[in-house]
Amino acid sequence: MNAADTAWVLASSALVLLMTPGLAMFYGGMTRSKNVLSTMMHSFFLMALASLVWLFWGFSLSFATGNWFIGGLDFLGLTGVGAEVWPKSTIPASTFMIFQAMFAIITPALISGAFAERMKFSSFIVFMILWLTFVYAPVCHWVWGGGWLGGMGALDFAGGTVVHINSGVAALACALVIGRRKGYGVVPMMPHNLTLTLLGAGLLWFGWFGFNAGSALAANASASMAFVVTHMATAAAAISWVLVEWIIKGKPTTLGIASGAVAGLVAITPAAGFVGPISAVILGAVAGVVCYLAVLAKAGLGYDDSLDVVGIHGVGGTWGAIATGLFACKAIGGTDGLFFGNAGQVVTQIVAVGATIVYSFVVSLIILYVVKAVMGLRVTEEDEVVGVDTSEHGETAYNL
Amino acid sequence: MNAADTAWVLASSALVLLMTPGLAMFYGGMTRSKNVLSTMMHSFFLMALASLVWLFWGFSLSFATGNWFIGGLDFLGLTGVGAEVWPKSTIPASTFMIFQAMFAIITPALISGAFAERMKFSSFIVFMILWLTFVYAPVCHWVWGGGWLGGMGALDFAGGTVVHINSGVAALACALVIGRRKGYGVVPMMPHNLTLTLLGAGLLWFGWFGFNAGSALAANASASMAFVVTHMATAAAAISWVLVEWIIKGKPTTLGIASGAVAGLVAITPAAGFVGPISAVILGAVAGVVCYLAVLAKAGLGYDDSLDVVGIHGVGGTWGAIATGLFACKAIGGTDGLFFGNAGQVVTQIVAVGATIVYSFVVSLIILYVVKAVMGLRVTEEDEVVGVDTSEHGETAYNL
Amino acid sequence: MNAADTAWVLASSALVLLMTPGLAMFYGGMTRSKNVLSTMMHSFFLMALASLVWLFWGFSLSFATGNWFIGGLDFLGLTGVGAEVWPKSTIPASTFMIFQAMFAIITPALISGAFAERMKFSSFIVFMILWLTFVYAPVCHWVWGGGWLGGMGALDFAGGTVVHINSGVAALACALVIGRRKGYGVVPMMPHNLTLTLLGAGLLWFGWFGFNAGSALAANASASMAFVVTHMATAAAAISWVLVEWIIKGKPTTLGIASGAVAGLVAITPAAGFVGPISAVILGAVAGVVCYLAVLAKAGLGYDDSLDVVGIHGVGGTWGAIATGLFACKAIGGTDGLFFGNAGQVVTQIVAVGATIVYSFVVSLIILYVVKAVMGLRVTEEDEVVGVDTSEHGETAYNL
Amino acid sequence: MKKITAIIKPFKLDEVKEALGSIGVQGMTVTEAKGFGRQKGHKEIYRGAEYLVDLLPKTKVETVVVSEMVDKVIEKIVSAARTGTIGDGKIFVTPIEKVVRIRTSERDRDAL
Amino acid sequence: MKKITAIIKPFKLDEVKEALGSIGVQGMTVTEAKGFGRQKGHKEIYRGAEYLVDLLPKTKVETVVVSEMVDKVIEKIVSAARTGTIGDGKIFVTPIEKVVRIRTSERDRDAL
Amino acid sequence: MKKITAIIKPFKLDEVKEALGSIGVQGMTVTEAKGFGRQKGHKEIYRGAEYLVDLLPKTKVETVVVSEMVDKVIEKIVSAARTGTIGDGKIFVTPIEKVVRIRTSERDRDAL
Ligand SMILES: Nc1ncnc2c1ncn2[C@@H]1O[C@H](COP(=O)(O)OP(=O)(O)O)[C@@H](O)[C@H]1O
Ligand SMILES: Nc1ncnc2c1ncn2[C@@H]1O[C@H](COP(=O)(O)OP(=O)(O)O)[C@@H](O)[C@H]1O
Ligand SMILES: Nc1ncnc2c1ncn2[C@@H]1O[C@H](COP(=O)(O)OP(=O)(O)O)[C@@H](O)[C@H]1O
Repeated sequence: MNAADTAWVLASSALVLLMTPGLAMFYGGMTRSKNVLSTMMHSFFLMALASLVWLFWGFSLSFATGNWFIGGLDFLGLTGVGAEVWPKSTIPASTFMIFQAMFAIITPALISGAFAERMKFSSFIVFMILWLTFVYAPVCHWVWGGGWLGGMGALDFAGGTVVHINSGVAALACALVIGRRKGYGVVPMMPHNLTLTLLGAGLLWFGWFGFNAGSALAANASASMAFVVTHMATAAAAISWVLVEWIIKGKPTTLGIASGAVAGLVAITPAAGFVGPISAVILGAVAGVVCYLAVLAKAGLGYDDSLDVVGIHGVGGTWGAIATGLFACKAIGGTDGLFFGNAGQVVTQIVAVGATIVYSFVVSLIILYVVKAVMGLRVTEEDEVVGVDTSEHGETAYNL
Repeated sequence: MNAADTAWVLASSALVLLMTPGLAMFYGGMTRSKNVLSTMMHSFFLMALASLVWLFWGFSLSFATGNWFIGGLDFLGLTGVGAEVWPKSTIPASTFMIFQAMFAIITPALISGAFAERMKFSSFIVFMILWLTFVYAPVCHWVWGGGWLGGMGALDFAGGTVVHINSGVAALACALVIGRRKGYGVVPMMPHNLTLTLLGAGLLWFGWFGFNAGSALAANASASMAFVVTHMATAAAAISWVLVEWIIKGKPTTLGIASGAVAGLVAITPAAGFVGPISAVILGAVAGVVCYLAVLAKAGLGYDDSLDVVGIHGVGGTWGAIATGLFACKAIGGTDGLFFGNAGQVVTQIVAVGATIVYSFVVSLIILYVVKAVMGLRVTEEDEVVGVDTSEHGETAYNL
Repeated sequence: MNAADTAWVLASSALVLLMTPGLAMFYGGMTRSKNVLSTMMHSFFLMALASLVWLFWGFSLSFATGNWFIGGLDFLGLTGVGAEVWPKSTIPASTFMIFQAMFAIITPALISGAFAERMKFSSFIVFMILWLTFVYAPVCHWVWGGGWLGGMGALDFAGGTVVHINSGVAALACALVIGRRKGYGVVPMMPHNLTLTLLGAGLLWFGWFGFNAGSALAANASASMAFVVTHMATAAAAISWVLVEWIIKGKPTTLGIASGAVAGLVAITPAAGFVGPISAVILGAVAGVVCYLAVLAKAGLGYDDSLDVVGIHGVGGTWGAIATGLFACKAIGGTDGLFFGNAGQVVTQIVAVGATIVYSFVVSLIILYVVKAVMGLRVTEEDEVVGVDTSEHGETAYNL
Repeated sequence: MKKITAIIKPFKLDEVKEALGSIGVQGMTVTEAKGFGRQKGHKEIYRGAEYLVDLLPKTKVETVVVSEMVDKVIEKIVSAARTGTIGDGKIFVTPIEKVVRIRTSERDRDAL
Repeated sequence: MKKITAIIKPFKLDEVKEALGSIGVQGMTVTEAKGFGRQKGHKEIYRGAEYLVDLLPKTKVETVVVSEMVDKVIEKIVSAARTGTIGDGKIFVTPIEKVVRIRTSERDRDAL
Repeated sequence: MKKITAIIKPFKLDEVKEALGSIGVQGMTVTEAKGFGRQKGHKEIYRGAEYLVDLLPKTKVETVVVSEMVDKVIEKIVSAARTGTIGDGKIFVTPIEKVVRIRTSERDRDAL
């Protein structure tokens, strides 16, 4: 066991945990004030719920030795996940497990932006337990736990497929099945508190250093470069988003810089340990533009993905995963990508992206239809008008 | 000196420092908007005041060699607390001292929830200087500084007795002596900004990893397991609080999840390095229910502990300290508890709890009566109606 | 390469990054609500902009081998800044670079407080690119990159001259050239959200441990002592500011404690690795009083430095740099100062302070006049009345 | 001239604004309010303490019009703001004796 | 019908609401306001800059009632809202010409 | 007695307050409002979705005065609140039938 690596991964675990309250602020600020608590509740409840799912069966299904599709049952209830060193690392198994737990929290929390302002809380809970079990655990196993995607050489440093494509695609399924918010496109639905959203973006940027540089599982040069490219891609995406909206809509906005930064963070995630700083800037700059356009396109496509999970995590994650196949550079880590002479890596990346999209979308849909049939997904129209904070949680956010 | 351990304890110190602003948000959001600044001021002022008390005499009285009751004077003004390694650790004395300083900040800050919305600021300062000297320093010495409780084998990994029982009991004394807020039970006293409270809860959860896992004083498997059980107990308590209020009151609330999480963090604190994950889940789940019921009971008992310090820190800390005697497992750290065949440990824990309760309550009462006699504790009724932000601090929180 | 030191400096880099969102909150809360987003945008945009400037040429101009005045071009685009160990340290060059990048972000962000509520956003961008290139990079090179001030023995542990004097003096130039806000001194300009400011102060305090203790570039006793004195000076300054305003104005305020804490953090920055705890308390206590008086004096001097960058960073940084020459103690680090028998160090410090003030002021003025001539600095009067959030960014912070 | 004050459900504001615009009402002033009436409130729960919230969010729309318009305005507001459920709100009509446009000092009808 | 507008101290709202309920007043509309009057304000200090805050938080309660009720309503409000200290507020009575209930289009007395 | 209601631009509040004070108006009640009128609004953009914000921040100042004062009060408000640009706002005058001071139960003129 290496103490320095353990210190770094424990610190990173704390940083990744903080991303979920950060997300709660980021999302909460964008809703109308009558729904902010409900939106924040989604994230906070998952901090608790996903952790217990992880402890009891999620970690085992993801990381215990199993087959190409799913992990085994050896780690149920965290049996045997203690002080011994985790294979191919220098940190205790318990450290690896808790670092990974934080990813299992934030991934479903990301999805919740899609159905903000109208989801029934009880159905939310049931959906999330099923989704963690039947979507998150398998996909995580495929990529990191010994499953087929990792085996085939797909590169995903910190979760482009597992976290972002996965959540973005599930978000699309949610938006389609739950339907649009009452009044969508007619009554104005402006963010109620952008200072909250900016705070959230700041916490996400901060915490993401743990997410990406922590994924090196060691305090080494790989972690350091992952940290650097995470920062630089984010910077580039934040600026490119703001510039493109400045050109198209005439104003550079703070919601734009917050959104662009998150788009950059998403896109660099799979590439973090594999690309250099200049590549990261290009990757990030493209992410800012592409995600902005994806968000703009939503209006035309007709579904109501309340807080743009599809446009940012789905599209940004997909771009990032493919770009990893373009910009990866063996000198930095992993294998070479297309621009360094290995065209095959792009194909591998595309297969990984495609498989994740199809699997996540189909299984998310099935879960949604089951939950809808059994208990319904939406609050009543009257409750939606009053606001879900009051109707589902019996609270009001502000009494200023 | 071990650099990795030093890195980890320094990072943990920063995390624990952040808990106090986190507490300021957590508490501030629950007050009425006319008193939010005053409540936040309590926490922020203690970040400064308790640090200086610690530097000049607090650390010495807690940790210099002394007798069974109180430490010596060798470290007054931090003389000799520098680069040399702290006994039985691998970190510089200065690192140990500053890590402990953060505990001396948050403990009195916790108390301030009891007298929120009505305490005179000058009396607050005097009370806190006396309390840190005559209550915190001795109790800290008893448990961690070579005093009688540590000597007798009481287990307190990160401060269940020193921090939580101690502050919870002092809070009860404060609530009793200062009396109820004007209008308590008659006019509605709703939280004015739950997004602030949720933010605070998020920062507390994040910072608490430093509090508990940092208490290992090393980046080792013990720190890692402390981190894991801290997280899992918190998850369990957050859920159990929400479920029990859902059953009893009909709605799952965001204030509930924030409160439940804090209850879990409190309860696991003494047990962090000594119990395994499943025990932590049970310990946390019970904490969520017990603290919820304690908070409910307040209405019947008649005192006005504004922000439920007694119900959460007093009761949660007591449960945690006793549960440490039940669930402790030598294979993980410390000694075995009742469920692992060592019934005596529960007795030791109960003695430690009882001694802390009695000492803290009696001495806090004495200090309160002295301050009350000399300078009064409460603002005038008129100032209370206007709000203490304006009357004590000449400020208004919001001009939106 | 030392993994523990790398872990510590990476964690510190994340902490310093968080200071800029913290600053955004700290500043944003003090503006009127119609300008909060614009103020926060300044900080967030610099997180992106300064990073790219740093990547492409800023780091090279600051740290590549050059002459007494400016660095060379070897590191343009971060060429060759990778896994190899950075000279005279034990961490990868990429880690050193990214740690320093965070300083290049926060320094210009600090300036933005001077022209809050009236600066044209496009001019802001151009000014900042020029300022980072022609002011920040040279001064950084002088002190830390092999330039003349470092060579001459000026002590600046973590950026008293490079960051605080530099930004404070540039802020004065900005306030003078851009002119007062419409209605300054006539209509009330109260902070619109002090809870935001307090949150920001909390995040700054937290992040500053990375700033100062991270500047040791290792997880050693020097880092530990830098951490300790940072905390203690801040505590002392927070209290001294509050006490002096209590005496002069009759009330202890929360904006006062936040401001005092920042003043203490600023003043201890150059001294952090060189002084002991008692010296730190004196240094901090003086900083709180001096900065408070500097802020009071502003009213008499007539310029409108909206958020008191001059009074806090300029004056606090100057005091800190000189005090380093007084209190420095070789036993702790660096060389001895006046009070330890080496009067010459004060002279060196004064030369460093003077040079930075003159250079930064003159070059900032030149840049401002150029930008003003080419594109103007201020929004129109009408836009200022409506608020720059709406006029420059097309957004409203709150729809509560 | 008359002032027509309508207390409506907040989410109906846009429809009311549009309806008034369609008959040429050129100005109005809108205030956030809380209403108490037949519509029952909801329970809020904070750590077990229950509060009955019976002051519900309403929007107050005030528009001053010439007397001839009053009935048409009322009709338009009613049809735009009605949902048919309790709490739809009320319309009050009060006399206005003078109107002045600050910018021009125009008076009464000219000032509307 | 008359509209009774009471400007009161905010913390008296619940008592006023109860007092009105006790005499059968079935509806009211409440707005946050700031009041300026004889009651002196307080000083606020932000980094040494002092501001005199003389606009103090008040609550405006408006209730439209049949003319016969006016005196009883006034009396009830006065006794519920009085603290005896400066700043207790004022009550104003204005004529109301028409009332319409949006939900049902009922008019005047029926609409109250 | 009359109630004078002025809808003004928010940043003019201090000047209006001062102007009224200068002619001895001893009380007023101020409310935040949003105004819709000739003044054009602005566009807001959130992730590409554009909203026309045509309800603009206004401040409503209400003061009840004896009838003789009405013209002087109007004149003072107009000169203090005017900027000459669209959106300066309006003044409305309504009759007041009764005034009561809650603290003392004084009535009408005595209550002002
Ligand atoms: N007598 C009244 N005076 C002033 N406002 C009233 C009065 N009655 C009702 N209101 C306002 O109208 C709103 C709707 O009234 P309510 O009785 O709930 O429903 P409805 O108008 O459908 O009968 C109330 O919330 C209140 O704001
Ligand atoms: N002439 C007036 N017109 C409108 N509102 C008034 C007037 N005079 C007083 N008010 C309102 O009544 C409140 C209380 O008035 P004040 O003079 O402070 O105390 P009191 O009513 O006890 O004499 C003021 O804050 C203001 O809101
Ligand atoms: N008929 C009206 N009834 C009520 N308020 C009005 C009316 N017309 C205008 N207002 C108020 O006056 C404000 C200014 O009106 P506007 O037409 O924009 O400019 P101006 O008064 O300069 O012509 C509006 O924002 C609105 O609050």
